[in-house]
Amino acid sequence: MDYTTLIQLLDSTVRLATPLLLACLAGLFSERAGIFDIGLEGKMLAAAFFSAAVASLSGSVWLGLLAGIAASMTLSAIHGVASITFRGNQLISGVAINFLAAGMTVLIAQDWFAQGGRTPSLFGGARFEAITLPFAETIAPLPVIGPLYADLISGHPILVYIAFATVPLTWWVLFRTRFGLRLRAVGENPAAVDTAGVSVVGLRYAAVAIAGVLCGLAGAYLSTALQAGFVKDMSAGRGFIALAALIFAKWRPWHALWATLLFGLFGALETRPDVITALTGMKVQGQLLGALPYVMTVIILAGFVGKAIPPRAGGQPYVKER
Amino acid sequence: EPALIFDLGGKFDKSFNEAAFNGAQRWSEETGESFREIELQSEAQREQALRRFAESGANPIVMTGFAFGDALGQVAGDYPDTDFVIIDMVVEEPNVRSVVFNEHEGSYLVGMLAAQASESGTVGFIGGMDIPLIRKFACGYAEGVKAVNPDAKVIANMTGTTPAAWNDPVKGSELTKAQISQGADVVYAAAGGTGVGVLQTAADEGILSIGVDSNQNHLHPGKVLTSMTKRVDNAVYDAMSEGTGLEKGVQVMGVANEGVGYALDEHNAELITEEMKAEVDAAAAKIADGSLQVHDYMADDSCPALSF
Amino acid sequence: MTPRDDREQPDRAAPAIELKGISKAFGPVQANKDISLRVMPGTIHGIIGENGAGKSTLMSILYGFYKADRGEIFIAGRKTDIPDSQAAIAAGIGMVFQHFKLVENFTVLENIILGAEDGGLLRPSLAKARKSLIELAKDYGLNVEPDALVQDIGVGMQQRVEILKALYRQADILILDEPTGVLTPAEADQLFRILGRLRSEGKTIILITHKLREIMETTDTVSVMRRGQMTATVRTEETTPAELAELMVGRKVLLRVDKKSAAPGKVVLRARGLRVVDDKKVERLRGIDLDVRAGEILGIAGVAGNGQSELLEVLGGYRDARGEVLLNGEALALSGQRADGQSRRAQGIAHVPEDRQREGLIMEYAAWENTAFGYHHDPAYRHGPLMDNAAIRADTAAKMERFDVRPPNPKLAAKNFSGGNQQKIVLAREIERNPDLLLIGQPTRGVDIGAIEFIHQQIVALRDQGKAILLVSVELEEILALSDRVAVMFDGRIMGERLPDQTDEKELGLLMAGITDTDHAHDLDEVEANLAHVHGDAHKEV
Amino acid sequence: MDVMPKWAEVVLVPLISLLLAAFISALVILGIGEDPVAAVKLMVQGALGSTYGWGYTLYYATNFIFTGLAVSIAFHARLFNIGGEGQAMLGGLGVALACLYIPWPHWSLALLGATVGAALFGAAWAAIPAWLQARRGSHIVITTIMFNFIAAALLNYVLVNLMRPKGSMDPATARFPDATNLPTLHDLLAPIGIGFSKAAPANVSFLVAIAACLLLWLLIWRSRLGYQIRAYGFSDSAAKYAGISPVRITMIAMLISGGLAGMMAINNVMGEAERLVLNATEGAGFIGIAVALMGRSHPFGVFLSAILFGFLYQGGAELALWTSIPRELIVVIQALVILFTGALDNMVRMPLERIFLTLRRARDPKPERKPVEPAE
Ligand SMILES: Nc1ncnc2c1ncn2[C@@H]1O[C@H](COP(=O)(O)OP(=O)(O)OP(=O)(O)O)[C@@H](O)[C@H]1O
Ligand SMILES: Nc1ncnc2c1ncn2[C@@H]1O[C@H](COP(=O)(O)OP(=O)(O)OP(=O)(O)O)[C@@H](O)[C@H]1O
Ligand SMILES: [Mg+2]
Ligand SMILES: [Mg+2]
Repeated sequence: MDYTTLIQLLDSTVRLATPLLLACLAGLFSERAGIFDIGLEGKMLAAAFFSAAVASLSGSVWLGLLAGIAASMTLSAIHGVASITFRGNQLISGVAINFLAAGMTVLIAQDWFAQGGRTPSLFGGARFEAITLPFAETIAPLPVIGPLYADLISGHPILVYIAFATVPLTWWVLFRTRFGLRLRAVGENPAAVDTAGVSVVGLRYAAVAIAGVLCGLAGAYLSTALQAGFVKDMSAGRGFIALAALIFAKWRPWHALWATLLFGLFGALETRPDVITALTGMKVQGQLLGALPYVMTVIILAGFVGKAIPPRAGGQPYVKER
Repeated sequence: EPALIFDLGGKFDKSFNEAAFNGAQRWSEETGESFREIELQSEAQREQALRRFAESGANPIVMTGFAFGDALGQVAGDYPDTDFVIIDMVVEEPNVRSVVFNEHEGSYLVGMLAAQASESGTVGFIGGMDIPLIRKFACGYAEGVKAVNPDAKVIANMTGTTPAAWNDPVKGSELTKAQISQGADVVYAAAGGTGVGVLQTAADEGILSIGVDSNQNHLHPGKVLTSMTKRVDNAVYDAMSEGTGLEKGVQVMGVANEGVGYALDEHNAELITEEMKAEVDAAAAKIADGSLQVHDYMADDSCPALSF
Repeated sequence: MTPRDDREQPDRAAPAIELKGISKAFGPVQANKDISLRVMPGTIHGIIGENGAGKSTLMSILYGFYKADRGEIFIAGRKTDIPDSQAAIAAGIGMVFQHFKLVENFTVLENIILGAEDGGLLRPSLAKARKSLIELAKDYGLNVEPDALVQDIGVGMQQRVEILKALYRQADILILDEPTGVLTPAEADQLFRILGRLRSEGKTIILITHKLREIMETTDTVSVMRRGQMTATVRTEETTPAELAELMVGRKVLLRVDKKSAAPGKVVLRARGLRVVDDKKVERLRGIDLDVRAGEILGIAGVAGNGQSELLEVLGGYRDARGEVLLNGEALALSGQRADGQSRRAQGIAHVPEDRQREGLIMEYAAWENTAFGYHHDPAYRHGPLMDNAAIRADTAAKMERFDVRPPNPKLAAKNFSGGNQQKIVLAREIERNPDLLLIGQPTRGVDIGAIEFIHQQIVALRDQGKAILLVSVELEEILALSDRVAVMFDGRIMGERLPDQTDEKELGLLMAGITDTDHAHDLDEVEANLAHVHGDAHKEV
Repeated sequence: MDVMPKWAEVVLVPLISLLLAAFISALVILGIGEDPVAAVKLMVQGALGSTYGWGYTLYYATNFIFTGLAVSIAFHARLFNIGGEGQAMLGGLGVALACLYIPWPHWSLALLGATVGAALFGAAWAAIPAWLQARRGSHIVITTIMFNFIAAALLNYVLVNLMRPKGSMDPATARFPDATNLPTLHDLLAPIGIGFSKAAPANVSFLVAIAACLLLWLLIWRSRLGYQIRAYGFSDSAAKYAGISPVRITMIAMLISGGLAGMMAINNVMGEAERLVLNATEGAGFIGIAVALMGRSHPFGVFLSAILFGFLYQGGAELALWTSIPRELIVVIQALVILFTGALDNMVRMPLERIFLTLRRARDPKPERKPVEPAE
């Protein structure tokens, strides 16, 4: 494998990892606050549709982005009402949200555009364009560093940079701010937060809302940056891979980055059977590569490679009065 | 009242199913009559849709896609008075017309154009689901490429192995980028909805693409080299026009009877030079009169021009 | 104990706390009924009452944890709305809950600032808290280790963290809910010294406890609660323990068990070198040797959490151990397939577990289903491949009759029986099995006086039939009243054995703190050092 | 003390939740510019108005009974088996192997063999997540989700590379031999003089599903194993005390669950398609969750709610056929049913409890010691 191929592969990795990363960080906020979220997939899908739909109708990708975030946050709100206010089963709520998004997106798409669950193709200002970073062209001819900067680091839509910037931001918020301290506490022992005079409900809603925003970004990225429009079920299980990455990352922001990059790399390798053949010396089944993130998650979960301990109060509604 | 059943890709896949829809639409506009239609959502619905239409008196019933073969084989016998038309598959029942296309011939022609337009000597092919039919496309294409430039490299990828592979533009887009990085400057997408992502990315990245089934040149004017047209629309139009009592048996649509070909219109006029056109048309003529045999992958499950 | 003569009675001042007509229901359970209470500033006010009387509920309402259905709260004479703990903290109230409210994997410092941070960033808050922590520690002798994780420190220190949390928030009113339940007598003494110190600074303290002695020695006034109501409030000086006990249960109390002296026979249970290591790799039992003979009750005393539960679990068959245990001379499996409750029952061991709601019963199961619990493979309960539900119901009815379970309805779910009756269901199930060895943990926890008498009689009767009984209880009184021999456990070891009539609570108390040498009885440092050990923490106190 | 009488908990709460879901669904139909009343009429007519409709309704219901029972038995052990989909896929593989590679003399024997194959494969697919949960404490929800994806990839590989007949374009197995074709309800009812649509796919596996309901009822409420499973589900600490092995119960409950999910394949693979295609399960494993929630994990409840969902599916297919309402409407309705009966049930329960409490207070002033009938 030559250097150009490597850069291309990594470039593809970055593109494919971005939605995973955003969704993974969304899950991180939610689950750190004690709310399990298997509805990442659904939120991402809803955001993908609404951002493409509104971008297509308005011609502005930014309006689309807002709409996507709003859609994702609406589902977050449903999840919050079910699992925080009414103390329902968070897993079941997540399942319902995934179905709701899968159905509603197609239903609305059909109603608005009558194109079999698609939005029209986006162009011009209705899409996120790649950004060329400063000096990319000047540096490009340099060996090694040139392609690295000009091809790999430069030339992504803004959402990619936002996603990567969210990692240190998440770390800082969680571990360096009051809000983060309280958020982590509420996922470990909500009663401690409650008796310390802080609202458990408020914190959990805040966490779920942040998850909504991040899933919104992830969805918008899929349909308005990575693609030029929405097609049904376009999240294609990425929400579940993000969930797997979250466990893989043991609920830590920097680990989440590495985990999603790894899963992104698997995706990138799937498009390069020639590279895999060159590397391994044999033909690797596409299905195996596709299933690899899931298999690895199971292995991690089995505790053979370091144990993943979820936040202690995760998944349980905070019930004071029986 | 005739009926049309679309396959899982959906009516508006900008490709195969959409071509069928256009044919029906044309018939409807010309005759002022209406037709029934349904987009399948699930496997179990195939037989159900067939029976439902048959029982409600729809005739003829046209269906798009080889996946109906099994269901139609089951159903056709139960409704001897209903005529069925299946596209892309041969079902040997007395009340069935099977329309099959020589996609390898059309693909051969666009393969020639690809090789002529390519500056790098490397061209790409992106298939949808990895099935013999799509390999047939790929194989004809590769043969066409090699006919023009024997040293040309053809990179062929399949999107996946599930029906989802027909509808995964994200992956189509990544595959395109991967092929571009390997030097491809023309890519041919035979991948249903996935092709939308391929054409989009090719346009974004400034290389040429080749559409499939319908004429997709208009999607990105000046960026789509041509489209391998598979006149599903004609097949549907013909079937509906003939109406009840249409002619049964196997109908082969090839270059000879303009069932397949390549698209030339105002959107790609500047991309196809006179010489290119002349050379391709000459080949087409030879295919039509039988003096040029394009290899059909499905005849023996092998491809001399390309290995999968 | 705290000096009492130097205290000031601020008679004229407004009460620090005044509750008027507080009521609270949890679904169908009326936990507090129209409760009124006044506590004067600068005093320690005790609250006593049986389990479930509603003490914790009342205090949680004052602290804003629960919202009262009705009633008013006045703080320092001013009507104050306390919809949540934030309001309570603002009103100068701090509370140390019966079950601590700490974030286990946070440091002590992080727990202290949680909810009381200064500004949005953590660093300044932590620095400030560290400084004031040092001062508070100096002023009150509340030593803690700021950077230790809470999960790594002992309960004693955890409690200090809780008190510091309240003081850090500048509480004037401090509520302590059963603070001594997890402490040794020496640790409790230290706590009361701190409370005395706080009172002398004018702080108001409410102390919930079950121990009449603590009330008599520490408080200025005391309230008694029963069945959700406040039955009396009296000045401590003007009352007696007997009177309080009577107010508590509503009738004269006579805590004595009539029993003949034991006639021990052959050794039924012999344990040698029992060791248990838990999931966190902490050694819970560190080589236990004990014998229980037929026809005797061996009582195991000790502060909760010193390995008694683990001992019962090992013998009951649901915790793996190393070492050797013989029952009637035959070895019991201590790990693997045969180490389970089913095998133990087959071998003649019955077990009344410490926690009837978590272990002894399935709360959602009807009484009859619970009667079969653990004995569901009994051929008498079998009907072909299925269970013979009719037979089980009939058996249950008979057992309920004999043990006077009320209401005697086998179809009622366990959760709908009161605590005492739930305990009787478990006892009936286990005792009627006529075991060779009965393991029994906390037999009367949360059970009213009347039922206690009955239960004690049943245990003694079983002993008199020549059965071996291993009794674990944290109530020293109960141990002394029932046992023929007493063994004291501390830190996973047996510290010594005594005969009940040749020892007293004081000596046992020292053994419970791990002190075998009575000369060092007052050396608190040793007690502390020992206690740090109890909870298996690696960190030493500052 | 239970706040509400049992009938309210078992009937009233799900019913009100269902009505809420129906109400929102009606709003959705209005929202896309269609007439909800007409839609419902069409659905009822299409799903229940003919033996043909019934045939499809019962066919779908059969799938859902199996997956619903699968989710239910796991629920009783307080395990959330979200992997019914993958287990049913593997069950299909079991059926395909049994039907294709063993020469059965008669359909009844083939059904027996295929049932065993389906149950074995489904159970095997549940076994690993179960073992990981029991032994290593890995959250079964996550592992079963992962196993759904792995199942899809595995099946894909098997169908595309191993079991696809040569030259076939479809990633599907060959058609099963005629001897393995199951009689449809038409075939079964004709001898007793009942005319049932020949076209509908409902077949003898519907009867197997009913038998499974009965057996599961016996298992859960009459057998020692069921007693232990429920006990473990209510309280794992108590179960340990009683000598009920958590590992054993987790394994057994999940194996039964996986087996039941796998058995769905005798209906859709053997009874309907008569060959194994990719994605034969079409989400029935997930619908099992909704069915179990609606049916309160009781086999009879599961039966009823499976019929309801069968109705929704067939009715929805009819809608798609005769109107321009996309079939996704059914996915939305399904989502709403799961949401309201599963996740938002407290929204209904809390006010109801308050009403019953006030009613009871008004009726008798000393409510504490009033006995209620036991939970069954
Ligand atoms: N959160 C709750 N939800 C429902 N019922 C509760 C709750 N907390 C307490 N109860 C019930 O309220 C009653 C009073 O409980 P409370 O905890 O106040 O008693 P207590 O006097 O503190 O008892 P103990 O001495 O055991 O601590 C009991 O019947 C109990 O079951
Ligand atoms: N969590 C609960 N849920 C439902 N009912 C409860 C709950 N806790 C207590 N009860 C009901 O409240 C009543 C009082 O229970 P509690 O345990 O406080 O009894 P008690 O008065 O202390 O009697 P005993 O002395 O026998 O323990 C019981 O009849 C019981 O039915
Ligand atoms: Mg209490
Ligand atoms: Mg009680």
